[in-house]
Order: sequence, then C-alpha cells, then structure tokens
Amino acid sequence: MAHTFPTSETTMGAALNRALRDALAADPDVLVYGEDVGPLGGVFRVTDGLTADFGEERCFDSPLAESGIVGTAIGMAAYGLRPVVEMQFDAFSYPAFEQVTSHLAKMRNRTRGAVTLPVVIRVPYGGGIGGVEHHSDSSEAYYTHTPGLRVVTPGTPADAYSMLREAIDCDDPVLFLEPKRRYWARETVELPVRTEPMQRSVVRRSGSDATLIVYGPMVATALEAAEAAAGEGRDLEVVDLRQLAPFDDATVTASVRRTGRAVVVHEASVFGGYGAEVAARVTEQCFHHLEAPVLRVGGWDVPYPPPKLEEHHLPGVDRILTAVDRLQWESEWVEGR
Amino acid sequence: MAHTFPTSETTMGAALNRALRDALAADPDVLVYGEDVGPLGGVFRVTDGLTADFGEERCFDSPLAESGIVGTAIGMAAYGLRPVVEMQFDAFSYPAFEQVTSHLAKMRNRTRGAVTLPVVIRVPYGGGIGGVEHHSDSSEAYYTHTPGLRVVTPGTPADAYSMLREAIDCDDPVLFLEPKRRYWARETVELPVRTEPMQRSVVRRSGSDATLIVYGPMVATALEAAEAAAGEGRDLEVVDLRQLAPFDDATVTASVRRTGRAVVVHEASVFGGYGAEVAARVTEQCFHHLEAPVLRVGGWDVPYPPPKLEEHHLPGVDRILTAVDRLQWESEWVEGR
Amino acid sequence: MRLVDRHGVRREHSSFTVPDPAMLAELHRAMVIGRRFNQQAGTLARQGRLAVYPSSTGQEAAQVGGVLALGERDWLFPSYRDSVAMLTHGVDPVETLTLFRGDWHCGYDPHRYRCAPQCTPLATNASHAVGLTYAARHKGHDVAALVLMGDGATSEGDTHEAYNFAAVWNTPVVFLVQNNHWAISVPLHRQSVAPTLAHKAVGYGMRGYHVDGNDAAAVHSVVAHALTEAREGGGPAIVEALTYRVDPHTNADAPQRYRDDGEVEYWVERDPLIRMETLLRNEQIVDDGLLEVYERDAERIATVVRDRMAGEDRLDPASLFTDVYAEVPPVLERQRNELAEELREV
Amino acid sequence: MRLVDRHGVRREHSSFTVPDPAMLAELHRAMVIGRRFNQQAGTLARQGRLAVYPSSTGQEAAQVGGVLALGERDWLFPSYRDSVAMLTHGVDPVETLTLFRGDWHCGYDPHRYRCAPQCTPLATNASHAVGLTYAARHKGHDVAALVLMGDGATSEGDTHEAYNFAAVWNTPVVFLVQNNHWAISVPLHRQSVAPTLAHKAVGYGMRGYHVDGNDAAAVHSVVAHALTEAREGGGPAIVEALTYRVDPHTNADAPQRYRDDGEVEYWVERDPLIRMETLLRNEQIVDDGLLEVYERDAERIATVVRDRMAGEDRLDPASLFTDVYAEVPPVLERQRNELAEELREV
Ligand SMILES: Cc1ncc(C[n+]2csc(CCOP(=O)(O)OP(=O)(O)O)c2C)c(N)n1
Ligand SMILES: Cc1ncc(C[n+]2csc(CCOP(=O)(O)OP(=O)(O)O)c2C)c(N)n1
Ligand SMILES: [Mg+2]
Ligand SMILES: [Mg+2]
Repeated sequence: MAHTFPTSETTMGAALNRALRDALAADPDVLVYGEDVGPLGGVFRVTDGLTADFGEERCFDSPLAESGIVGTAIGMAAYGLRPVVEMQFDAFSYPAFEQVTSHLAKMRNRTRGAVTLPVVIRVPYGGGIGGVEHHSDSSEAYYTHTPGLRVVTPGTPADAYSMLREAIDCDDPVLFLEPKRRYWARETVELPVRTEPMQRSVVRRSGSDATLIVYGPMVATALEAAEAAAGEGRDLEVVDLRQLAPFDDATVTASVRRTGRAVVVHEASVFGGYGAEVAARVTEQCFHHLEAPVLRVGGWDVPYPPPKLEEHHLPGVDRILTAVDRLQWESEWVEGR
Repeated sequence: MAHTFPTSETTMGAALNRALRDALAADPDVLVYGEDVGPLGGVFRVTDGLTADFGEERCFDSPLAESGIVGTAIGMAAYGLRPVVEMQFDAFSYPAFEQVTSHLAKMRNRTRGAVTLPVVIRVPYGGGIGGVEHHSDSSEAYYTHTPGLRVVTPGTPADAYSMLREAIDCDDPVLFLEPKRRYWARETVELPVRTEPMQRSVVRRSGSDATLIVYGPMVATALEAAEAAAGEGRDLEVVDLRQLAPFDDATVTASVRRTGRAVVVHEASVFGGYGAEVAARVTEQCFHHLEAPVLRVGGWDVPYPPPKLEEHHLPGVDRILTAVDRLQWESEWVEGR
Repeated sequence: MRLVDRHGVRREHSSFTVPDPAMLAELHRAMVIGRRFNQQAGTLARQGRLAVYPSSTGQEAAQVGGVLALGERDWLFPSYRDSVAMLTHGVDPVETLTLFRGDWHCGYDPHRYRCAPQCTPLATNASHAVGLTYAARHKGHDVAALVLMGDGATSEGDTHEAYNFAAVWNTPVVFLVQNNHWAISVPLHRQSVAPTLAHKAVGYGMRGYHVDGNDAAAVHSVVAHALTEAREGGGPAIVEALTYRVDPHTNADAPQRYRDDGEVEYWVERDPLIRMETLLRNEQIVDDGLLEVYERDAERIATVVRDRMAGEDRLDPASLFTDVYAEVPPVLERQRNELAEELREV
Repeated sequence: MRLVDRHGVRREHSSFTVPDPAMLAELHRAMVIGRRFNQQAGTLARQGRLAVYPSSTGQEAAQVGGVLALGERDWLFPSYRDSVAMLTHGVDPVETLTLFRGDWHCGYDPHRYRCAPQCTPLATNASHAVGLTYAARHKGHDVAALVLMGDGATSEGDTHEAYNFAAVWNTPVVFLVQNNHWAISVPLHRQSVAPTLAHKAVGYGMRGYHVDGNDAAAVHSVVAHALTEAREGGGPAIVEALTYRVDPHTNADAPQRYRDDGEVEYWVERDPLIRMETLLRNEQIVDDGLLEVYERDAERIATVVRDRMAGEDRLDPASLFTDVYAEVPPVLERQRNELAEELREV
C-alpha cells in the first residue's frame, strides 16, 4: 500500500497549543502558568487541555498578579526551569514592566552570563477583535527598546508553532507576541514543523516595485494589499520580520535595495513605534537605493479606540495602498509643499 | 541713582527648585510629594526647603510605592489638584508603568474630556553621574510612544524653570524628564524667566552644514561638538527639541531642509530609541533635501553599563563628530559596501 | 456577619443593626432593578448588541448594599462587573453600557455622577479613590469613596499600595471586596490562603469586616458603619462580602470547564433577592402592590435600555483625535485630515 | 521577641531558646567581621574608591542572625544594604563590593554562592526567591531561601505579590524585614500604620514574627525556627527585626536633615555587638584570646579588601557587548566594532 502523506489544516491557536504540548513532552523543565491557563485553557484556549494532559504540576493557574508571575518565573529560570507564562492581554503586561525591564532583560548581563533566564512570556497582543479598552494594545515598541530581550511575533500558524518551540528552547528571555486576531487564521501544514530560524526575516511574497515590511497581525493584511496592488499592476514584495529584537536587517535591507521603495506597517501607533526603527535603519543602510522615503503606516497616535471605531484606527489594505501610492512614482516629487 | 539690572547665575537644580516654589506660591492646588522630597529635599535636593517653607500639606513624603504615587496623583488631579510627583530615579518609575500608560495617559480620552489630569511626574533621568545599575536609564521612548502624555525635557537652567512652570500649569499629564547630570549646570539668567513655549523646538546654535538634533543632557554635549567642528571648518546647527511628544517638527524639518544633513543624538540605546522617530519623520518630510541619511548617535543596544564603563557607552563629542564625518561629504558614497 | 439569614429571618448582632424599613425596601427595589438589568444586558450581549457583558447576577446585595450606604457627595469606584452598583448610584443605564457596547470607553461624565470610569485593569483604580478623597479633604470637603473590587484583584500589587496609602493618609475610603469565589476560572484558594480576605486589613492597621455578601442589610449596615468611622478620622476599611457570581464571567466564558453546577445551585438557593423579599413580606414592610411597582420600575428601565440600544449611533471617526490632549496638537490635526481623506475615498 | 537583653543577659522565652555556645560565638565573630567590613567600605567610599556604599552598621545582628540560620543548599536574596549578610553567607568580600565600586553590576556568580545579585529596585527580588524555591521543590531538592528587605520596601506592590505567591504556593521562604526605622529620610510612620510589619503576615495566612533585631541570638533562633517550619511544609513567614541604621543611608546621604543625633545615640547604646560580647564574656563562652582572633580575622579581611581594591582593574570596554544575549547578535557585533574603532582613534 502506498504511503499517503497527511496534510492538515491548523489554526494559529491550535499550532501554539501543539507547540506547548510538544515542549512539555520534550523537556521536563518546561512549565506553563499564568491566569486562567489551567482548566479553562486560557481565555483564548491556547493552553487548552494542558493541565488535563500534563498534570497540575506542569500547567497551572497562579495568583492574579503579573509582576509576581514574571518575578517567580525569573526565580524558576534561575534554578533551571523553563517557565512559559502568559499575560492575559497586552495591557495587562504593564504591571510586570519593572520585572521585565530591570530584571528579566538584564539578568544575564548583570551577572556576566552566570545567570541565564530562559523565560517565555506569551502576550496576546493587538486589536481587531472588538475588545474593550486595554485589550488591544500593540506594545512591541516598549520591549524592543529594552536590550536583553528577544521579541518575536509569528504571522502564520506554521511560524507560531516553530517559533514558540524555538522560543522555549532559547536561553534568552523571549517576549512572544501573539497576534490575537490571527488565532483563528488557518493554514494547511503538518505539525510539528520547523520553519526558518526565528531571528531571520522572510520574504512572504516576492515583488519588484516596493517592499512592505510587516510582522504579526499585519502579515496577512500586507499579503492582501499586495494582491490588490498586483491587480493594479504594482508588484509588491512582503517581508515578515518575525524577530523584532535583536534585529537582523539583512533580509529587509536586501529587499529594499532591490525594490527601492518601502512601507513599514504595524498596528501600533506610528509615533515612536517599531516602524520608526525599521524606517530609520533601512534608510541609513539603503539611502542611495531609495526612490522615496520609507513610509510608515499604522494606528493613529491616539489611545486604542473603542470597538466601534477600531476599523478607522487599524491600518488596512486601503491605508497601505495609499502609502504605496505616495512612494513618489512620478519623478518630480518634492516634499514640504 | 541708576537702576542696575541684576543678573545671577543659577544651576538647573536651583532653577527647578525655584519653579516648584513659584508654582506652590502661585496656585494653592499645586502640591508636591514622593519619596524623600520632604525634609531631605529629594536625593538631588530639587525640593530643598519646600516642606519648611510651604508646610507638610504642600510638600511631603509618601509611602515608598511608585504605582501608588502615580495612582493617588491621578485621583487628586481628578478632584482638581495639580500634583507634582517625583520618581526618585528613571528605573524606579517602571513600577508605575501601568498607571501611567493605562490611566494617566488615557483618562481624558476615555472620558471624552470630562476628566482632566494635570499631573506632573518629575523623573531624574539619564547617566553620566556614575550611578550603579538602575540609576541611569533613559526611558523617554517608553513614554513618547504612549499617546496622551506630554513628554518634555529641558536642556538648560532657564528652560528647566520655564518648562516646569508650564508643565504644572498644563492640563495634560506631563512626564517631566530632568537630565540629572545637568543638575549642576550653570547659566546666567534672572529667575523667574519664561522661555519659548515648551512645545516648540529651538535652534540653540545656527549653522549651515548639518543639524544636530538633541534634547536634555545632550544639548550641552552637542554645543560642545559644534564648537569643535567649527574649529575644523564645519558649521553645525544645534536644535534642542524640548517637548518630545506630542512633537511639533516644524523647527527641525526647517533646519534640516536648510542644512541637508542631520544627526540625532541621545543617551538612550539607539535601537527603538526616540531618535528613530526623529530620523524617520525628518526623512519622510525632507527626503529630497537630504544629502545623506539622517544618522543616529546614542548609547549602544546594551543595558546601561556600570559606572566604570559608562564613558564608553554614552555618546560624547567624538562619537558625534564621527557621525558627522559619515554624512557623505564626498559625493560618490554608496552604502552597503 | 449576617443580619438576615437565608430564610429571610433577622439575626441578632451585638454591634450592627438591620437598616430601617424604608432602607430595606430601597435595597430590595435596587436589587430587583439590578437583576432585571443584568438579564437585559445579557440578552443584548447574546444578540450581539453588546460586545461583551460581565453579569453580576447573584451579587446584587453586595453592590446595592454598599452603594446605598454612600452619602450625597461620595464617590463610587466600580470595576467592569459593577453595573448594578452604578445604576443604584444613579448613573444612566445606557451610559453604563457604553463601554460594553463598544461606543466609547467611559460612557458618562464621572464628575456628574461622582462615579469613576469602570475599571478594567484590575485594582488600578483603588489608589485613585485614595487620591480623590485626599484631595477633597485638602480642599475642606467631606467626601468619602467606595471602591469595588473582586477577590482576584486583591492579589495585585496595586491593591496593596492603595490599601497602604489609604491607611497611612487616613483617607475615608471603604474597599468593598466582592468575594464571588472565582477570578474567571481561578478559585479563591489559588488566590489566597489567608483566613479571610478581610484579614488583610490587619497588615495595614485598618479595620476589616467579613460579611455575608448576599445579605443586603448586613452589607449596608457594615459599609455605612465603616464609612461613618472613616469620615470621622477612624481610617479606611476593608469589607469582604462573601457572594457568588451565578452567571459566567462574561458571555464569552465557559464555566463548565472549571466549576460544578452543584456549586451554582448552592448559591442560587442563597439568592439575595429571595431572602430580602421574604423578610419584607414577613414583616409587612412591602406588599404585593409595591413589589409589583418594583418589577415595573425594573421593566421600564429594561425597556429604556432596549429601546435606546436599538438604534445604531453614528460615531464620528474624527472623535478619535479630539480628547487625546487638551488641545489637538498639529500631529493629530494632520492625522485627522488623513483619516478624513481615507473616508472620502471609500 | 528577645532572648538576650541589651545588657547581655539571657531572657526566658516560652518557645524559643538561645542558640548553643558555638553558634553564639559564630554569630559574634560574623558581627565583628561585618562591623569592620562596613567601616572599611565606608573608608573606601570616602576615598572615592567606591562609587557609593550603603552601610549596615547597627544592623549586623539582624543580617548575621538570619544568614547563619540558613542550611547548606539554601539561598540568600540580599538588597544593597546587606553586604554583611553576604559576607557571612560566604560571598567573597571584594566581589561583594564590585557593584559599589562600579566595576560591574553583580560581582559574583550567584550559583556559586547561592546568593542572588544585590537588589536595588526595592522588593523586586522577593518573587525571585519564591520562584527559585518553587523550582527546587519541583526538582525534588530541599532548598529554602531568605529574602532581606527593608521597612520601606514593604510598601511596594512587589512585596505583596511575593508574600502572596509564597503563601499560596507554600514555598519555603523567610522574608526577613530589617526595620531600621527609616527609608532614606522617610520614617516608618509614613510608611505604615500597622501595629508591626510582622502583622502583615496575617493577610497572607502566613506566620509573622517580631523580633529584637539587635539581638543576634533571637534573630537566629526565630529565623531558624521559621525555616524549619517552612521546609516541613508549614509555609513561608515574615520575620520583622527591629533595628537601626546608625550610619547615613549611603555616604551621599545627609541624615542631619531628617533625624536627631539623640535617636542615633539611643540605638548606639543598644549596639548588637556589645550585647553579644557581654553575654559571651559573662558566660565564658569566649575569652580575650578568642575575641582577639575575631578582631584579627576582621582586620585580615579588611586588609584583603583594601589591598585588592588598591589596584585599578582594567575593564575591557568590549565586555559591554558580551553578555546581553546568549550569543552576540550581529547588531551588537557591529557596535562592538564601532566602539573598538572609537578607541583606536583616541
Ligand atoms: C491587571 C489585569 N490583569 C488581568 C486582567 C484580566 N482579567 C479580567 S477579569 C479577571 C478576573 C478578575 O477576578 P476578580 O477580581 O475576582 O473579579 P470578578 O471578575 O470575579 O468580579 C482577569 C484575570 C485584568 N483585567 N487586569
Ligand atoms: C523601586 C524603587 N524605588 C525607589 C528606590 C530608591 N531608594 C533606594 S533605597 C530607598 C529607601 C529604602 O528603604 P528601606 O526599604 O527601609 O531599606 P533601607 O535602605 O532602610 O535598608 C529608596 C527609596 C529604589 N531603589 N527602588
Ligand atoms: Mg471574583
Ligand atoms: Mg529602612
């Protein structure tokens, strides 16, 4: 009988769940805890069934205190465990900001490498799910400006699986940002899967006219925009950054040198957002290849709006294409008029 | 007898003290509290004598809890007071991050303007004083990416006075970042003084060859660098940004359009730092005026180092001038080689 | 502490007395309205007219008992679960739901109702109450505050800081902890191993009260007492009201994953409304007629909510930019124009 | 709780006993060394050889008493003021000072000494101790931890969270609060109005002990007892040791701005070393000869510190980049080269 190679469809949420399962099975030092990650399986069900299948010792609910969650994870990791903790929503990671910034990020450095903290902090982040206030923040810029942290965010189910496994195996502390509105995004892929190493950006779509630089929730949106642009005769390349910090810009600079034009897109407010870093460094490194300034598209510089207005806040295909249109396709463009 | 117009020398610390005094005297709703701001006068003596002169009701020590300090200030401001609170050092403002981000910054917006929070948070920030770990962070990027906050930082004693008065009078919450290593910087100026409105950047030195874009502790360093460059025949303009958010880029873009070259300098790590925003937006708006990419100079992308290494971390005159040298003064420069 | 048992019978207590009949009737009325409001909001959530709704069915006594102890100038600091408290405090029912409807964050003017915005980041508004009452005293005003928080929220560092600031500054704040046994799916024993949550008061030099949270009379009596003491300089207090969330955490919750129906039944048998109704009937404080009036009042509010929710408000996208700063800064002015441009194009 | 009064006389106590003579001698020896170490470090700070030094003169009994109660595999979580505790725990004296000398942040390998980095952000390492002991138990190891914190630090939210996690998880941690009456310039009554800081234990379902922190015997006895109970599953505990910081907060402090000399004198009269020495002499546990040996040991360590501090270590600027991540990423590789270039140019 001939072998059939099964393929199957998975959501990003299911891929993350599978990654946690496989990590728990592979390494007895891994454990998962946080608020409601036990019997409930997390408010997004990413930890569904872990307590049932691995026992309370491996996946459990902790007291409701984010600073304490990260602080205890630091202590556990210092003693050789690999804790994977969850912050229930983006804005609820702020109480842990001091632990993340002053301890988690710096411990290796403070101790000249003697103390290694392989902690993964999972944070469902970003908007688009109609969440009330404090449930839709994109906080990546706070973390990417903090040396010592790795900040990664998957854009596809396969990457979600692979990058979470890598993050758990990694000896650096990892802020693992999960684009919550993509939890239900589907992909046909056989798990377990290993994609490119997480520190490498990947070209999700090749194109020659301009580069869309994206990550997390915007990967799918950018691909959609590129499709739409193709209809209008513009061939856009889409680069998915994946690991935001420390950042390896080889892929993205190579792309921009080729296309000569770029737009960085994220959900976060543009001002002081991660896109500023990307735009600045791409410009530093590709200046003479650029036909137009690197433009940035994102949320407005306002607090994340209520559900009924989020469609006007979040960048979508139209806002991206408008930016692409502004990339000075005619030659006699001069700014400041 | 002829009138003599007294002039006098003041330090930045004394100017801030005077601003607090004058604000306390001018408005009974102003009050000052925090850790050690009472009888001790603050660890930098910025609140020296306020308790003695205005009474315990107006300037006092609170329990040692930064989140509580900001949280109570929010409540006070909601009831019509104008609290000025101190975070003893930059890194010790992190415990208050949730209060700042999720409440202080957003309250006006959340309530459609019904609740105004005229809170000033004074934060001595930055390095250069030989402080041990957690005493030298430059945390401006965390705050400037948070819509709803005003983030300001003075570079001179006169500005310190004027901007603090303005900040206290302002109906927006203000993160008032005090460049601690300039507390002892002197200037001959008669107090009270009112300088330019804080939201406006100012040209501290005119020049035609390139623009140094700076703020806070780097204003003095940039002026020094410009002096040194003048000796080598390069005429640098120095723009002091002052209010970092919300940012009014008119002054700086006008300068860069004139000079065609720019370097942004700050103490903070470059990656994801405030300089990225400045570089990105200046490039967006001045692209065809630029002879070279806007470069960034700052601390390395590492945790703030111990005292004995900080000289190698902090940008000084040399690092700035090296960046200026890299502004492609010869015409056939191509990046990426 | 209990003043009325689950069969609606008065219990003697050495230091607390049952509120007078008028207040008992008022407590009941507010609970009837609250119960109906929760139901109505639940329906709207199921219909998709609310983005989310955290019901407080089962907790009416705690909310109503606490709020009706407040004076004229006192402030309420509610969490997301405290719609019934807010309603009782006088906040407009539709404005109470603005947050959950997704129209805006805070749907009302906090100053108008002396009611802080519903708080989602747990425990973070507790210190606001401390600051507000401090400021009021500073200005010579007699203003106390009631902070509502859950059992889970007591684990947060912000709770500790607020308790401590209140105690050290001796501000008139009562922290009413609605211990409904669960923080979403996390049971109390994973949150605290203290004998009671009221015991936490000891560590702050505060008074702590432990009360049957399904006994509106008891909650009212204790909170009123604590507020009086606090006003007179006796310091803040923690009141733990033992109660139960009968409904799911929100309409999006799946309680069957973490709790037994039996537990819910146990608490349904201890329903705060039935208990109070029995007392009121037995003691002839209210008759059928008045009870019907309460039901009608409740129904009327439910209808108002339903009707006013029926229409779809047009939200002006430009309002995104207006209340970020006291004045719209140039950078937001430009963005407002960009958005207007976007909207013109589609 | 006191076992030895300020005149060096034993006091009876129903549940605690004075440690055996060998331990008393050991406690004294460690205090003598600690006192001398503080002096030496103070001198180095005055000479500018240390960037800053927070002395613990006056607090030796609390630190030494706590640390000597630890077992072989137990961990210490010190703050910046706990050099004496660290020294007693076995940390190299010069490595203890690395932080203050400005050579690096943490001067030692925490695993080697089972000693966490000295903690500057107040109260933040308390939860680390909870996590570490949790992990040890998870791996089947018998490891307890002693967290040192100040009175001021108890106001921080992180303290609360750590206490609570420890209690709920039942991890073997003893939180030793050195109540030295001041948080820099802020007196205790502005920090807490609880009867004692040990009372905070009640709110976590923990045991709390209040002890004379200048009585090394008492501190040792109580901490040893609390550790034993904790190891046996009895849960964590708070031990409040009442003591006094005789020196300024650090060499940069100006205590005359906030406290009277009289207060200092009061505490100097209650010096922990004199008390212990009196006891040891009266009970002939040590003689002049042994006391001289202790002094010599102390002097020897002071000399070692002085000598090893005399030279100026050459710090390699490139070390800025090495331990930020497990591997040096390309972006830091480039920056390392840039810095090397800078250094070549000057
Ligand atoms: C700081 C913070 N962390 C996490 C959450 C997510 N969250 C919302 S409600 C909830 C449980 C709260 O339980 P409790 O305080 O007992 O209140 P209840 O919902 O039972 O009324 C959690 C964890 C939050 N809102 N804020
Ligand atoms: C989170 C944080 N806030 C503020 C400070 C600044 N600070 C350093 S020591 C100190 C006082 C600490 O007092 P206490 O806890 O009693 O310890 P002691 O210095 O008396 O030993 C303060 C406010 C800090 N280190 N960390
Ligand atoms: Mg609850
Ligand atoms: Mg102290």
